[in-house]
Amino acid sequence: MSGTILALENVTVRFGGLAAVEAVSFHVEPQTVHGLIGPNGAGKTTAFNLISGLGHQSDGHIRFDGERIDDWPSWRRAQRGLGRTFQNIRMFGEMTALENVLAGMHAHVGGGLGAALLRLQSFRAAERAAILKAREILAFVGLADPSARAGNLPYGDQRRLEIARALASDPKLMLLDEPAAGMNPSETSGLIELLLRLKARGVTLLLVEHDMHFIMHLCDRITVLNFGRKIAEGTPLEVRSDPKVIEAYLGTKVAERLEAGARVR
Amino acid sequence: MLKKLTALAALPLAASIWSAAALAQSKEPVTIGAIEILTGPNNKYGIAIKNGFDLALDSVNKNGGVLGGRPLAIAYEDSAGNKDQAINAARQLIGRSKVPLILGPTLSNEMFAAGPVANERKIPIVGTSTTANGITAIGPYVFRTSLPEADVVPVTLKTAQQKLGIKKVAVMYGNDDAFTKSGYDVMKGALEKLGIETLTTETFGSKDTDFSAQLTKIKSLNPDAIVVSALVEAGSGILLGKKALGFPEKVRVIGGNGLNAPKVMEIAGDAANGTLVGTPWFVGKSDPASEKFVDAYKAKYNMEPDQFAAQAYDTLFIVAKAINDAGAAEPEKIKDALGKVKYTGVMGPFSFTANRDPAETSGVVVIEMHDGKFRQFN
Amino acid sequence: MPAFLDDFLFSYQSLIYSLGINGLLALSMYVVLAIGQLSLGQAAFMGLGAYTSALLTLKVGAPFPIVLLAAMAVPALAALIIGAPTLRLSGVYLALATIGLGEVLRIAFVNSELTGGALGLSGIPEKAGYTIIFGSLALALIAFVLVSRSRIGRAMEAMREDEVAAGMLGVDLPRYRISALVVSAMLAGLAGAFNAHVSSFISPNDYGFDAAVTILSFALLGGIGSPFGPVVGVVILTLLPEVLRPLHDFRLVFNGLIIVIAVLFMPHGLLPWRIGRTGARA
Amino acid sequence: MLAQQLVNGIISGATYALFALGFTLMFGVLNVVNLTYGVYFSTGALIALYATRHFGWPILLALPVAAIATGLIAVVIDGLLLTPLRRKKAPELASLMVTLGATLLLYSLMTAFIGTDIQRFPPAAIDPSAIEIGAVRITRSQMLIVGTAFAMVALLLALMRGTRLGLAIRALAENPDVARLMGVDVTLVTFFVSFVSGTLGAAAGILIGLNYNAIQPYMGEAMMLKGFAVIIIGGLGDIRGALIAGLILGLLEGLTAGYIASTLKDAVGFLLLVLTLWFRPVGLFGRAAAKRA
Repeated sequence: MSGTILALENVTVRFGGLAAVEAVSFHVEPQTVHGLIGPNGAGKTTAFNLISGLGHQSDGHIRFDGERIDDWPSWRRAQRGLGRTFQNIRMFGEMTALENVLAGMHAHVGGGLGAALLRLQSFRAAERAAILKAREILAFVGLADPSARAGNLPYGDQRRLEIARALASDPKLMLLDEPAAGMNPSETSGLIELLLRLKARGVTLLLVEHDMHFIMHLCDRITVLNFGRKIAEGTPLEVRSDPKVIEAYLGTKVAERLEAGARVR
Repeated sequence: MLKKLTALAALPLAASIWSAAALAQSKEPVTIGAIEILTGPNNKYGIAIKNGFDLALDSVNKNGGVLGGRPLAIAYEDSAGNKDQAINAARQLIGRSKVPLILGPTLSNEMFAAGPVANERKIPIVGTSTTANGITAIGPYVFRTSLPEADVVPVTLKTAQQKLGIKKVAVMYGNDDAFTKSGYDVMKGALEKLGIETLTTETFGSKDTDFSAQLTKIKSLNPDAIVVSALVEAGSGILLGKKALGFPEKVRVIGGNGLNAPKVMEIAGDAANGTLVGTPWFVGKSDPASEKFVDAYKAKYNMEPDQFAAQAYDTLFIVAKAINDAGAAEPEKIKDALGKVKYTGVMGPFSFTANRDPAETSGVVVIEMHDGKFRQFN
Repeated sequence: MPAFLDDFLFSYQSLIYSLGINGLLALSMYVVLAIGQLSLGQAAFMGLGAYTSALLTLKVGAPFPIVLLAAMAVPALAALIIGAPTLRLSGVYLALATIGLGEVLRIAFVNSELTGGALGLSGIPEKAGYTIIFGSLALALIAFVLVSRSRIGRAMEAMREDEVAAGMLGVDLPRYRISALVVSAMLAGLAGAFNAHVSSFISPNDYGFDAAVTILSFALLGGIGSPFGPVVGVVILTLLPEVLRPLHDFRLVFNGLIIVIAVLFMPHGLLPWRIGRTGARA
Repeated sequence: MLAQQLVNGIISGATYALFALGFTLMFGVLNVVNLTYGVYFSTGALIALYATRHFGWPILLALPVAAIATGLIAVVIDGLLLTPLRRKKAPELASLMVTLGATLLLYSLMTAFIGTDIQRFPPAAIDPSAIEIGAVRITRSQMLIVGTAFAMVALLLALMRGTRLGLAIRALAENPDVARLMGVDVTLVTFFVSFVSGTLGAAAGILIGLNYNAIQPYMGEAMMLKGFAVIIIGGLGDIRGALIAGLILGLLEGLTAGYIASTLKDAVGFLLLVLTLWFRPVGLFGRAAAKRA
């Protein structure tokens, strides 16, 4: 056991002639919260997509739980214990909250076509067990009404439900893409509390987030990307005082302001 | 004042017509069924047929109807050219309207579907436009008054052979359509029988518009004529394509029943000149009964009748006669009477063979397209 | 049987049969739509089933159960062949490829002596009846309800709502896609076999593009929230033109309008009820 | 015979290409397989037919007017059917389905009003003369088709590569959201592309209708099947690909009918289509970034 759950080794991806991620290497220790930060366009979501199998790197390798997963499609990675949430929530809006979580258990609930058609005793037992567990997960993330239609839930609850759904697949590593985006401060502190409880449950977290307070409060280790390259790595304290990071963020503050101005226009 | 006078003068005439009609209408009508394509892409056939029926029906009822004064009526069902709808129509005419006889359906395809239904219930069904092989083989209750291609095409080819000295031909047919395919089968047999050499056989789709590849190949083989089994659309396209490729003028197109339509000349223009087709009837036929029919048809519908209307027109008289001969509106009796009926109409003398196909082929004429009109060739 | 009932059944026999057969076809469309894919090859699969079954009955004289099995197996094989390359791609490719399949099959039927070319096959004995047609429909409906209320049903709905998210939960997307297409082809093939064995005559042009679109309109009118939706769509679209005669002329206009309205304004169809996805109470 | 067969192939290939251009443009930029495209083909031909017949317009006037009118119809249909779906960010299959329904609706309405009878341009509309070079004959309308097909491809490529509008169109094709951020008026450009596609479809319908002189509402439907083959073989959205795939298809069909068997003529296209899907789903020249799910 190497002691790492996820390792990126010199991962590069190019779109057309442009490298969105270039020779990035970092690894995530089990049972930690690892942050991936950087200014807009730094390649964070691209990196997430590579890790979860929604895109494929042009170069380099990704190891997950000791295995090279470069050629694995996303569902296989998910089946092996890689869960994720999305920057813009991707809910199954027509389904109830409970069904969303049950869908999350897909890889673990038993029962093939035959069992479902024959309604075997074992099938019904498995379904019952799954429903119990799903209710427990919903309670864990703090959602009260399992039969609410997911699409009708308020924004913050949808975030929680998406986490519950990812949690239901019993992941060894969970990728959270800007989980606090669009939340008000009280929702954010609730989320921090939830994520800490997750960590306590033994789930390793890798998260992308813009909210610095959030990151510094939660993360054990942080990797900083800028323009597709890794520019720093370390504990929150180390990263915060790294001149390269400060420069990157200062530079982009200006850029961000410019961009915001363009949007208004 | 003047108006009143003319109205008065017209009265006795109107009364005499009305009295016969009133007599006929006082009794319960005899209703027979008809399944034709009244809507959809092929409704031009169904509507011509319906016109022919209706014109004949007027005449039958003006002359006292059937079975001693009962008016004859037709319950129309639309098949829209769809075989499932044809089956539905046949079932409803038989089961619900309880008709003793069905006219139609329009297409051979529809007859293959609806014919077995009528046959199973022992209701005679009389096709007026179904020319494919094997129609009457469906069963003893299936009749047709239309000359099958098998009777017409050999006459056309033989005439062409005798008058034009045709020895070798190229054959083209639409292979995705039941009508044109069965026309081709007949052509193939007739060509073999007549000892005409077939240089090549080319196929096309009924919706094709481009025939240049096939025609180029045919041109390189130098045939005396091109024998074509196609519907109007593709047939016209072939004639236009032939002209564009600059075929020698003496290379004629000899068509099956599908090309027997004025529409071909309308679409292909002078590219259609010289095309030969055989037909059981055509509008320029010099025959008093036929001319009278054409005049009446023009007066009622303001257009020229085609062979489908003529066949339908004759068929209704044949059926009316069979009902009278049967003495009752009962399917079994009508069926037996149909087998024995003898009638001379606009298409010439008519009777059924033992296999319920038309017995007489003497009415077949070969006609030639010339500057937008058909003219007699033989 | 009293005479009036006999006459009634005779008059409306093919209509009643087509309710059952169209029901199976609508369900075959439902399986594919239920995972967010679109197949325009349902008429082609139906044609394959019809021809396979008719040939086995006419030329081989095989017993009817064997005929039905074969009528499901052959379209299933075609679905595998067409699905394998296209299901790796975005949904549009499957839709286009299945249109292509329809054309290829039509050309094959038209050009083959065995299938009677454009003349089709006639004289097919009437072997299917009310029991087997509606029995199959009922069985298929029950099976769909049972499957809906299981992890398979949840995965299917998840795929329809968001394929990427479903994949991130470990749903094996290609396997689900190909399985749905194969099941769909089998159902359509079965419907085709019934169609051939109640109408005595089949020809290549019965299974064209218009038929495929009509099948789609069944499913979209009824809605795909539950397997009952498409069947409701069938009942309406099969009976309405019979009840409202004037509608006959505009049948296709109507079908087209239904698809447009369903996609734009009523994504849930006429039967908005959505089937639950849990297989037990707890 | 070979020379004439090759010419035949190029002519029918140009026909396919001309038809497929607008279709593939619509797909490439707007990301919809817009099945109403076949309707524009028919509509253009029918409008031009009406104009020449009832107003006695020369074809050189009727063609552009009918093409522009059809382009406007295409814009209206896009606005009614596809814009709401884009706004909802509906899946691409929804747009395919809605255009499928609309196509059925429009064809049926057209036949309900004008029937399915073939109609033809007045004989004076076309110069029927042909040119003979050795053993090869080619009519003027055929030359017009081939010329137009090549000219349209050149024009479209120039528009896409050499103008600001082309840049905006390409940006829209890549990503509508990014294009919006770049300051592209997405609605306007979308309408422009619909307009150009509709115009191209109509022009193709008129020219092809002139050549075969057979015009009826369903003429577009038959072309659609070939159109699918051409745009998939050429690569969805690839203008150059459409031209080359059209020519390949036309030549292969002609040669198959001429030298192998005319029964296989129609099968060639679909065989090519299936092979493309199996081995090179991005099309002959498609970029590696195919729309993989």
